[in-house]
Amino acid sequence: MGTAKEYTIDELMVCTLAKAFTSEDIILNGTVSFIPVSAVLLARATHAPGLTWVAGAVGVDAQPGAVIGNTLDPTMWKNCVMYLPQYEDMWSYVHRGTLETFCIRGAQIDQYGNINNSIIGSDYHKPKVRLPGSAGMGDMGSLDKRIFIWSTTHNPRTFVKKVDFRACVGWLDGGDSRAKLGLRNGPQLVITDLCVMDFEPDSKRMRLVSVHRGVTAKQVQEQTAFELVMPASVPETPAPDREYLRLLRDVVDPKAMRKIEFRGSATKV
Amino acid sequence: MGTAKEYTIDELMVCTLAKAFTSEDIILNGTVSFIPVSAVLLARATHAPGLTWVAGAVGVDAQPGAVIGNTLDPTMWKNCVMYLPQYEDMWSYVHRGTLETFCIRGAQIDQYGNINNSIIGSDYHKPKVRLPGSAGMGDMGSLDKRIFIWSTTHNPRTFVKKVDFRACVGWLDGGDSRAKLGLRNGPQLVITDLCVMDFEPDSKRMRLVSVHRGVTAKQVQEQTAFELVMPASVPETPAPDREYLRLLRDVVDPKAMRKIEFRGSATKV
Amino acid sequence: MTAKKEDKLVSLQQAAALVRDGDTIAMQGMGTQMSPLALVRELIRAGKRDLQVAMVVGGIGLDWMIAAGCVRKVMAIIINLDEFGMANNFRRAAEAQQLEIEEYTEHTILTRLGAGAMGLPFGVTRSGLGSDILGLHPDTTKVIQCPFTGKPVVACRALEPDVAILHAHRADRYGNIQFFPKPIWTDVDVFPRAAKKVIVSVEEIVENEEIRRTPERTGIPYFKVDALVHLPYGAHPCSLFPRYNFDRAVFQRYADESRTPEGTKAFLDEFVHGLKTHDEYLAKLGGPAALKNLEKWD
Amino acid sequence: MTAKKEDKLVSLQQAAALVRDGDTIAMQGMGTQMSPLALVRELIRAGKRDLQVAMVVGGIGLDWMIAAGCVRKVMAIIINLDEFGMANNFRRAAEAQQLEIEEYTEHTILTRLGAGAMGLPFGVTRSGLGSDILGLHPDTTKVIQCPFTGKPVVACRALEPDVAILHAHRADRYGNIQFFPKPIWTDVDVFPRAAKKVIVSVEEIVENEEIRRTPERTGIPYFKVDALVHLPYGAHPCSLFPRYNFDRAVFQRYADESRTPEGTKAFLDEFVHGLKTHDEYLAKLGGPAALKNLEKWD
Repeated sequence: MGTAKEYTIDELMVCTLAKAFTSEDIILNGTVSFIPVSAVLLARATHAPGLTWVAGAVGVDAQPGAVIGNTLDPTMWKNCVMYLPQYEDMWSYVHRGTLETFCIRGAQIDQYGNINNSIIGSDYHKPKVRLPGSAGMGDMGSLDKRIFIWSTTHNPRTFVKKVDFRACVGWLDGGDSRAKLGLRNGPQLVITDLCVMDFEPDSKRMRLVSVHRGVTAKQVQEQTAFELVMPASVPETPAPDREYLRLLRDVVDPKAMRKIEFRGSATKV
Repeated sequence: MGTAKEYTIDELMVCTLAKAFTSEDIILNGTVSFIPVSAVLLARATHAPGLTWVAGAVGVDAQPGAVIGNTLDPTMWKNCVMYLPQYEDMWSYVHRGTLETFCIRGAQIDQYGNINNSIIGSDYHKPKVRLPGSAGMGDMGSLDKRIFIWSTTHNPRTFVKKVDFRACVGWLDGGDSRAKLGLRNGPQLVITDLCVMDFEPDSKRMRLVSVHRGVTAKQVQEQTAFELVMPASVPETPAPDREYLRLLRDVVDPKAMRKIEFRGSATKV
Repeated sequence: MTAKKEDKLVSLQQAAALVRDGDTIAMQGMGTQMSPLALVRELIRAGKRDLQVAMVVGGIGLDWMIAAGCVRKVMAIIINLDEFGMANNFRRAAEAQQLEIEEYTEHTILTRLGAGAMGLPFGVTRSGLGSDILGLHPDTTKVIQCPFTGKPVVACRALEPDVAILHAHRADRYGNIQFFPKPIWTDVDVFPRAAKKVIVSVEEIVENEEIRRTPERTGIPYFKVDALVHLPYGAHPCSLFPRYNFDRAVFQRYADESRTPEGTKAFLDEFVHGLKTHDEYLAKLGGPAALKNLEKWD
Repeated sequence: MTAKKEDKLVSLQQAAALVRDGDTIAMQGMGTQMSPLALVRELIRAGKRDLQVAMVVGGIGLDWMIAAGCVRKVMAIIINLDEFGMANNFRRAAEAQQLEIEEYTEHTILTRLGAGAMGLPFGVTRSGLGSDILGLHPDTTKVIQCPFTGKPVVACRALEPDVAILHAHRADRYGNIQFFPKPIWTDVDVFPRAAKKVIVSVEEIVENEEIRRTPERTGIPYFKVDALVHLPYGAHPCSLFPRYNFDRAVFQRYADESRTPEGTKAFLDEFVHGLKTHDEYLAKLGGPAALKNLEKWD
């Protein structure tokens, strides 16, 4: 195929996340999740045709063709094989672990992948900033999900040492603290507008994997309020395959709905 | 209307039970319940047009016309306004108390209206007789139902001092023992092939209300293994109204499915 | 209210009168979808106060109610305008500490309502274990141990709202409520079963015979419905799948104007207080042709 | 087994091979309705042993399996032949103490399965409070107190059967299982969600495109189905509403003949062991015309 020379950060983020998905995955998406939904559609159109996607947690194996509405919208359920009833069916498949993969963003993300989208401030009831709320992340963090984190605001306000409010349980306080609580799986990968990170297997501290073109490891560390686990050498994030990029631009998200995610981002797309 | 001169015990039982129902009742029926279902259809066709019946616990406000199948059968859901999903909807309306009236029969019924249809014998695991099992009675007894009991075998083996196994919670050990457990409502009326009984308000002991034509209070006591609360005078059970009888015979249960209930009864119908 | 088989069809004003100041109301809504917004506009016009609103996803209707001073407390998992961004009046009220907020995970608030629906004092989930969310409301969520295995679970105290308000596809006059497709979202499923009173607005009133021809479509039986209102496009500007889509223009306009209290007031004056009836509201949107235009899904 | 989007269609023998001796199987059935009886006949022919069968209402299929020596334990609320009377082989085996019986109230066994479906260690109900039923199985039901109100409830330990077996209306080859109307009975609803493996027989196999045209009819998604068998009239002699009624003649004959062990053996020899395939079974019933006759509902 060959890799692309010209691409934007939103495109790189979608293609990188898509590559992380496989045909074995069963993925449901939440609200305002244009990057994950684009990545799901792209993965399914390329290397992961068997991937199961539950559109907006409702439309099982939906085939909307493209990102044509917001990510919970019924437009995205098109050509599905089932409308999954939420109260019993969806929650039992989520609780039981059948639906195992979920993608989350948040206003604060800490070094162990705990996430906060509820409040900024030291007192929950007297917030400096009131955010929309935890939504599905409060569930998914405790329900054994393989969590993929994305962020379009890689800066020290988002990547904090300790979240002001732990809405989504990541690796908790690191080490075996998550497992001790009886929770399986946990955060896997973090894809931002600057880089890709994962978690060091033992300490569960966030670790730099690759930096996007034109970004240095030092810059990433400067934009991160905690100390990243830093490998000896940090490669550049592989550029998207040309075919992936074509599909993303022309087929999966021709209206570039994914750019909505960059509201408030320093990265212009 | 006037009352009928010629009627059989099955007809009398159905008409008497029908009279106990009102337009305020929301009634669901269980398995092999031909007498209650006939009574429901008869009440709805006469004095209680507003009565809500959930046929076989599924068919809301069904209008099968007549008793045309067994009492859980889909034939009986005909012309219903909703197929009530059992797992969540039906059980929530039952648990919450919206569906408040239920009719029960059993192999043993004791003086406080506790019922057993599981085993006969002193050891559950070494039964003298293994019966089909408790079915819905184990639920309804504990879930605040107004319980109407019917029996076509009024004899000392059925009407026992203490059930061998308390599957359906009636008035427990009498007095306020049921209320102390936090359970509302309880057994209301007992209609047998010999008589009608209710429960003395304070002691909750079974009390004779009326005897069917040709039966004496003494005979009822002889066929009952515990001492009945016996009023000073015991009237005859009112004969069915002629119109009720006509509707039962010609419209509600023309195939006389209700007579299936008399298998094993000493009363021939 | 009774659960009788009788005519439940009332006016919008009569329905709103069933909601009393201080009530806990369970309100349908999922981002840009299925919310009883014509009912909400009437609750605002009627000047309801001190409402405690339980939702899964709070959206545009809740933000209006907060702006209009109807709400004392919200119980929800998220409150925003979906792709249109923040719910600014919620945000301002919260930051000014003028609003009580009980934030839940989705499955803890659902377990609270599910226990209410089942007449149980509590239910259990594993959702939220280890999070700070549980610590927000020790009176309603508490970690306990499984009596068989010792494993930790979250006990969620039953919630029985005073009223549930919903918008659906159609019903007969007795209040047999039908959906196409049948209930998908949690609120349509558990809210009416959990609530003491149920108010539903519908797109269409049909004959009882039509309901009996299609019983597989009925989601709420008449005996659980207290009042029914006929309000075509009653979810507008939200969508009612598959009948009509959400109104992108109105959402965007509210997202823009609600950035200030003044902009919010102007919006509410124009779209809520300035229109006394639902017919006036529909006329304002441009009449049948404009509404027809909302039926596009691509 | 995997949950993949692949062809799940197998032969009756292959499906039965997924059930292992000693398995706990959750088996659909409601009196004279909806039971996977062609699958049951194959389990008997395959000589399965030591099965632990969880049902809500046990009926004719369970009585066959008990008579054939397949069953070590039953978990159910009632076992009979509905209007046709006692399940005689169940009765004889119980009275001879050859069968382990875990009797539940309906809502306690459902709460056990519901907890299994939700991946929770237990669930709660009020059903059975004060009854002797709870005392039968202190390892799986236990009265505990609400941590908020102190009120007693019954904790029910999660049950995750090894296999669920069901019969449904139609499916595509991937195992998207459709019902008309959608799941009504509890077993169709919770059994497949609670079980580790799911085997479904269906009346009809349709194209994937037909499923996508009617997603509102799908009750079990392909990712929860392990094996699919095409067995028209696969519930016979039970009914599959609204497609065909139950077979009164076969029910009555079994009720009569099962009064003795010898009569039972003769029945099973004729209807189960003597017919090696489902096609032979259908031929024995008299072919298409006779089967068509079952489609009457009055």
